[in-house]
Amino acid sequence: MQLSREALLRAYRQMKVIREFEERLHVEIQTGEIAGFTHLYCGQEAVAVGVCEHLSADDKIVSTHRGHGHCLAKGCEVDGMMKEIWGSRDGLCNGKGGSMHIADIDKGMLGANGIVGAGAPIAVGAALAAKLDSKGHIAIAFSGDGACNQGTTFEAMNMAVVTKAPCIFIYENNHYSEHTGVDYAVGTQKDIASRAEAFGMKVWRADGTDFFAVHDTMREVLEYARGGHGPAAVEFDTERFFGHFEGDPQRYRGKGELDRIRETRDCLKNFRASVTGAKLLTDADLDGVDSEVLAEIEAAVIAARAADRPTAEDVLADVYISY
Amino acid sequence: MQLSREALLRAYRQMKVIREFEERLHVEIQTGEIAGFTHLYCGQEAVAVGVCEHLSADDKIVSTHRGHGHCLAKGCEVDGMMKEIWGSRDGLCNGKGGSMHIADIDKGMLGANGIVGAGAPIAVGAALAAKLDSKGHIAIAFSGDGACNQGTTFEAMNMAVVTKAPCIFIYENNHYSEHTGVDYAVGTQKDIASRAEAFGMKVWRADGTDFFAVHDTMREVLEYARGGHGPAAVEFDTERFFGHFEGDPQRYRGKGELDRIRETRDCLKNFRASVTGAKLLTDADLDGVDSEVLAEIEAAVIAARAADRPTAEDVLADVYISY
Amino acid sequence: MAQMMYRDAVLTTIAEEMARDPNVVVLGEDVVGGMGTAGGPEAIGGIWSTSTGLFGQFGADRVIDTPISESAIIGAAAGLALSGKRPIAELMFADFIGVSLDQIWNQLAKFRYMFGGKTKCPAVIRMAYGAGYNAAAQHSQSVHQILTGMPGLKVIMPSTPADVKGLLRTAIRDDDPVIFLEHKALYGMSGEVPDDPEFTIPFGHARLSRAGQDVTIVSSGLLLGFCEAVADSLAAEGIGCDVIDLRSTSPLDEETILDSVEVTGRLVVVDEAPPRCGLAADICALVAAKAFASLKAPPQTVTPPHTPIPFARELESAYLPSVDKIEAAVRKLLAWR
Amino acid sequence: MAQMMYRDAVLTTIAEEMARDPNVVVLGEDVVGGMGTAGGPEAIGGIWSTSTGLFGQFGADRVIDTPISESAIIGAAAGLALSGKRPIAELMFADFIGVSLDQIWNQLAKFRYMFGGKTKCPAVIRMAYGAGYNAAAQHSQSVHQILTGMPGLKVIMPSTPADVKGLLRTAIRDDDPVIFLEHKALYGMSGEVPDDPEFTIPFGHARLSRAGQDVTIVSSGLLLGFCEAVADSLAAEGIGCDVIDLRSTSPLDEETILDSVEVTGRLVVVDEAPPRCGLAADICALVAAKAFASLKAPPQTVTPPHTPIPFARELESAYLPSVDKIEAAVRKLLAWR
Ligand SMILES: Cc1ncc(C[n+]2csc(CCOP(=O)(O)OP(=O)(O)O)c2C)c(N)n1
Ligand SMILES: Cc1ncc(C[n+]2csc(CCOP(=O)(O)OP(=O)(O)O)c2C)c(N)n1
Ligand SMILES: [Mg+2]
Ligand SMILES: [Mg+2]
Repeated sequence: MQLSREALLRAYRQMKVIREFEERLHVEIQTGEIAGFTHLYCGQEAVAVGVCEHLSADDKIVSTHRGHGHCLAKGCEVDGMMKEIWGSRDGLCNGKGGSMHIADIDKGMLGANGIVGAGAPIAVGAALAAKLDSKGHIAIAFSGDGACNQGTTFEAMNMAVVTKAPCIFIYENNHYSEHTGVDYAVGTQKDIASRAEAFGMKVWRADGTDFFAVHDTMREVLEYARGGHGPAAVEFDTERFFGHFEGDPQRYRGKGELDRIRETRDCLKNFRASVTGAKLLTDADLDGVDSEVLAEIEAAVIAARAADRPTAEDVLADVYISY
Repeated sequence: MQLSREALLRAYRQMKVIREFEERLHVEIQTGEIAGFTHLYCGQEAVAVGVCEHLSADDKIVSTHRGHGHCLAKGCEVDGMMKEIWGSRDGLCNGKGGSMHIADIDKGMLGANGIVGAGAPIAVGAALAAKLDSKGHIAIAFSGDGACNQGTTFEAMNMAVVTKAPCIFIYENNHYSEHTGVDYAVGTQKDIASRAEAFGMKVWRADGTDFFAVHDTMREVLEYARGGHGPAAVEFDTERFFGHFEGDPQRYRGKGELDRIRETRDCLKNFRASVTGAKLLTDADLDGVDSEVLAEIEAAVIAARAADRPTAEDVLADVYISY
Repeated sequence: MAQMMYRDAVLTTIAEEMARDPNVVVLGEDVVGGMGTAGGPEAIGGIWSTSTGLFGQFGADRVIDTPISESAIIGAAAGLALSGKRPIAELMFADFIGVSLDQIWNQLAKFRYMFGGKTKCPAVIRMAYGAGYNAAAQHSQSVHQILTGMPGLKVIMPSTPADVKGLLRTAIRDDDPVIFLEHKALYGMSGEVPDDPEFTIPFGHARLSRAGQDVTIVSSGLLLGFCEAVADSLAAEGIGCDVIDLRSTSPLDEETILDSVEVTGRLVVVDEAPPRCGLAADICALVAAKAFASLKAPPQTVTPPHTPIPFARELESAYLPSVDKIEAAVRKLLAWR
Repeated sequence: MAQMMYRDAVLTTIAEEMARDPNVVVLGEDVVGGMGTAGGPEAIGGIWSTSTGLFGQFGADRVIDTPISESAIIGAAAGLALSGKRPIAELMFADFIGVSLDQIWNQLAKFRYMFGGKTKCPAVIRMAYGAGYNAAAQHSQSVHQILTGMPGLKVIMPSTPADVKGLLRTAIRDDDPVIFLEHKALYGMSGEVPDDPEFTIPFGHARLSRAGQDVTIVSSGLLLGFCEAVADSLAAEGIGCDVIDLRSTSPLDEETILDSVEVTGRLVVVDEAPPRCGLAADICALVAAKAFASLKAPPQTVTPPHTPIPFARELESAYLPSVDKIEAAVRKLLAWR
């Protein structure tokens, strides 16, 4: 199905926002200004955007420790996220959560999560809520190739099948869990999707660095899930452009691997090539988006630096609603 | 492969011991003399015996809440078990464990377990120990059709495949987890074995009420596992003759189901029919075993009733070796 | 007032709240029973009979029978709560927090705080706890001491059918995650229960079940009855005991405890959890810190020993606090010079 | 004596014990790193660099890199221990007991007791705990208070490189399950470490790191250094503090604590766990019960508040006990009338 010019520009913009958000963090983190653990989503943008472009705020997603891309794609404000990562009291979580715990419930973003594999059961719950409301809404659990080995993820898949929950399990296979290769950690002789299929789900596979592949696949998957057929799973083959965490020596990479994936597996480059090739958009269109986005990120960083800091009293707030 | 007369008599005796052990407990429990939760293995004897007849004390097994059959088949003494279930200080676990926690490490029986799904990871550890010793020993995790939905069981299967641990996952599908049917609780469209296969294991299936089917299957499975090919899984279709726990109303059963399975799916009846039919053993041979076994169980109950009771001081013993 | 069993107080309160609020959802293992069997649904209403009939009344979307997957059960409750529902999840045995703690401790309990106060998480996690059934080391444990130490959770421990009613209703209507601990040895306890469908008991308000001037005894659950028995027998000798039923351990009603100790100057905390880092120590430390001047004798604890829970009858009863041990602790306080 | 970092004390002790005893096995996530990658094995030696080089030295059967499956990791350690091996399992972060508690609490800790004392279970579970990294609510927690309450476990908390050496060696050679807690903010701490390959420190013996007559301060881990700083600055004013480094919370060295309080009559417990049912309350209750007569003032605790751990720098440092809060608690005790 052909996307409108607006849809294309919007998709590109979303991916570009994630890319520049992360590239900028990568730089800022070196200065030591940003505290805590930060995991960059750079390289996987086509997955988050190709999925979330189909969703409304009533559709829920649950994310991972590598959550910035999912948050931005689901509609979290760049400003509020940047302030949160800077630990400002004006951040999306008042500086309480930080990079690994960004959430925006009103947007249907039920949280990044520091516990690998914790998100899948939560997504099943959100899907059961959607089923109860029977308005065709769904819930999505983003998981990595490492998270798919956690018992909670397996339990969630079986529970979703048993309860016919409209839950979509999206496996972003970026080939590594921290420093370990997927070929080692996932024992199955086939792939992650096949293992999910054996749980009794319909499964799909696609190239996670190709926005159009992701977007077209998700159109089918969502039609299926919204149609009351129960859960589904999708495996996207994608790439992580940075280390697991900042400062990761990345000794697990093959020679020239990073250059190769930056060169041939960059979802933004590929998107540009195909839309300009097909004369749907011009380089000028896209360059325009690029400079807008860069300006937006720059502004967000400046705002985050200047934003209010939390105070000691804030520690005690928001543990309970009533106690 | 043809079993010797001695082997046949021994196998029958083992199954009969389990059967009469459980039938007698079923009676004794009514009197209220036995404390705690007791889950009877009656109906599944061919699995425990068909598996354990192949094992030495250096092969390890990890059992479940329904563990009496596995314990007896692996060589735990009738006497010590009966005393344990009666809570005597002379019991196999000094009255500390009871029905759900019977173990005999020297016999390679690493414990019944009250936590559904807890056994599989422990068996992987025992298998890794065997791998390290590389003497061709293996470890077996017995699990039910309900336990196979627990995250720990899934994690264990993947871990065993990844580490090439000589671990055999035996799924005793008796069609129920407490009051719930396997067709509901196990979401897979196929069967438990297929789901295990998707984890990257070789799998087998057999009729768990037919001793010979179990025994022949396990010969293959053990040859495979001892041969250093990594883990394997087997699904045995079997029957539970009693309720989940004593006093279970069993409303989940179909009309006449209990009579039917007692009639057509009784591993002892079937064993007798085939060995006498094939003229390998006579009814007289088997009747002889029956009366010996009944006498042994009777003696064990009398001994258990008369055995020493634990004292208050015993509570404090054996928490630590040194503290 | 109706006469009702503790277990029925659980069931009727859930049923009433489900009828009142369509967002209330029940999930757990065998809460329906018979799913996928020839016998059909409702083979059992939870192994404690605390959900009997709910499936028939409210249907499969609101009474969800689950596989044996406790992490997924609690996780699903968390997701339901974040999505505007009011899940009531059942763990058959409190011991099963072992296989589901992350979802309770790192997820449910922390969402509101981690998300900057921008969400609520109205989930009730019910679980049967406690010894007395000779169910041995993995099916008899108390867990309130573990969960009370986890900020973000509320921990409720009713000791009577009436308290089940009032506290469970409060729990279901509460917007924070609530751990609701039901003592398995009390399910069969019968008592008077108010009929008022709006009867609630606020959290953090202990109940004074016996009044006296000489000693303060703090307890809850099964052991509360032991404490009351001791208080009654000592009353005959003219020794007066305040017996405080905590009802909730988080929030804790510090005021009632401290007010009592300021009068009596003597404290015994009787608790079913193991002694180390337990609730008994928690309350003794509170009193030592905040009522130091009024203490006439060292605060005493009566708890099980630092051991797993043994199986045999003789062992389990020696393990549990007893009327004798409680009375001995009281007399030790009175004899203190 | 060699100068060594806390993290290297962990690594070298493991390496020495593996060389000494072929039954010692290491397992955990990324303890090798690079498995199944183009870069090949040993891409990293555990994210805390506490297993660097072990794979090369001892091979894949004794240094086992695992998938992200903490329950299976601890369960495998339990199975190895029951099969005559001496596993050392690593949980990257102590917070991950949430996804593996059953295997620690209901399995490892209880085997010996449930099986009537007929087995031993020599497993060491290492984990990095504590705040100070702005790692927020799910990667900064202390868990000793939870595990100390679980009978069957030993819980060790070294505060210096030398103690890591002596205590970890004892842990690896111990026949009971041992929880070995490494404070992540101390990994870079440097100190003198005895060279003797047989240097061990027995469990249950606290270390007196400062001596004084006026106040007893009990602590461990990162906060111990804060307490020492307070003691040193107060010493300049002529105020003497005993600073007791617990080293192990289970077993607990009651004697050293009680002896000190009998002299000082004043107690401050400084602990990183949340306040409710925590270690600070546990020790205050112990002292209130067993040293009541010698107490001159109410036992004080300095702990974080009853909240999850916040992310932002300002919030985390306000959350943690500080030198100022510790000093204030000491002065409050001295001022007590
Ligand atoms: C329960 C748990 N175990 C381990 C970790 C440490 N950890 C954080 S991210 C990660 C790797 C996750 O790999 P994957 O799921 O592939 O996601 P990716 O990092 O590739 O996005 C690990 C092991 C954790 N946060 N939680
Ligand atoms: C973690 C955990 N969850 C739930 C239970 C309660 N329980 C005990 S046995 C059982 C059913 C197990 O079914 P299955 O694995 O098929 O074994 P079977 O009883 O059929 O032998 C359940 C739910 C438990 N003991 N442990
Ligand atoms: Mg990955
Ligand atoms: Mg079954």
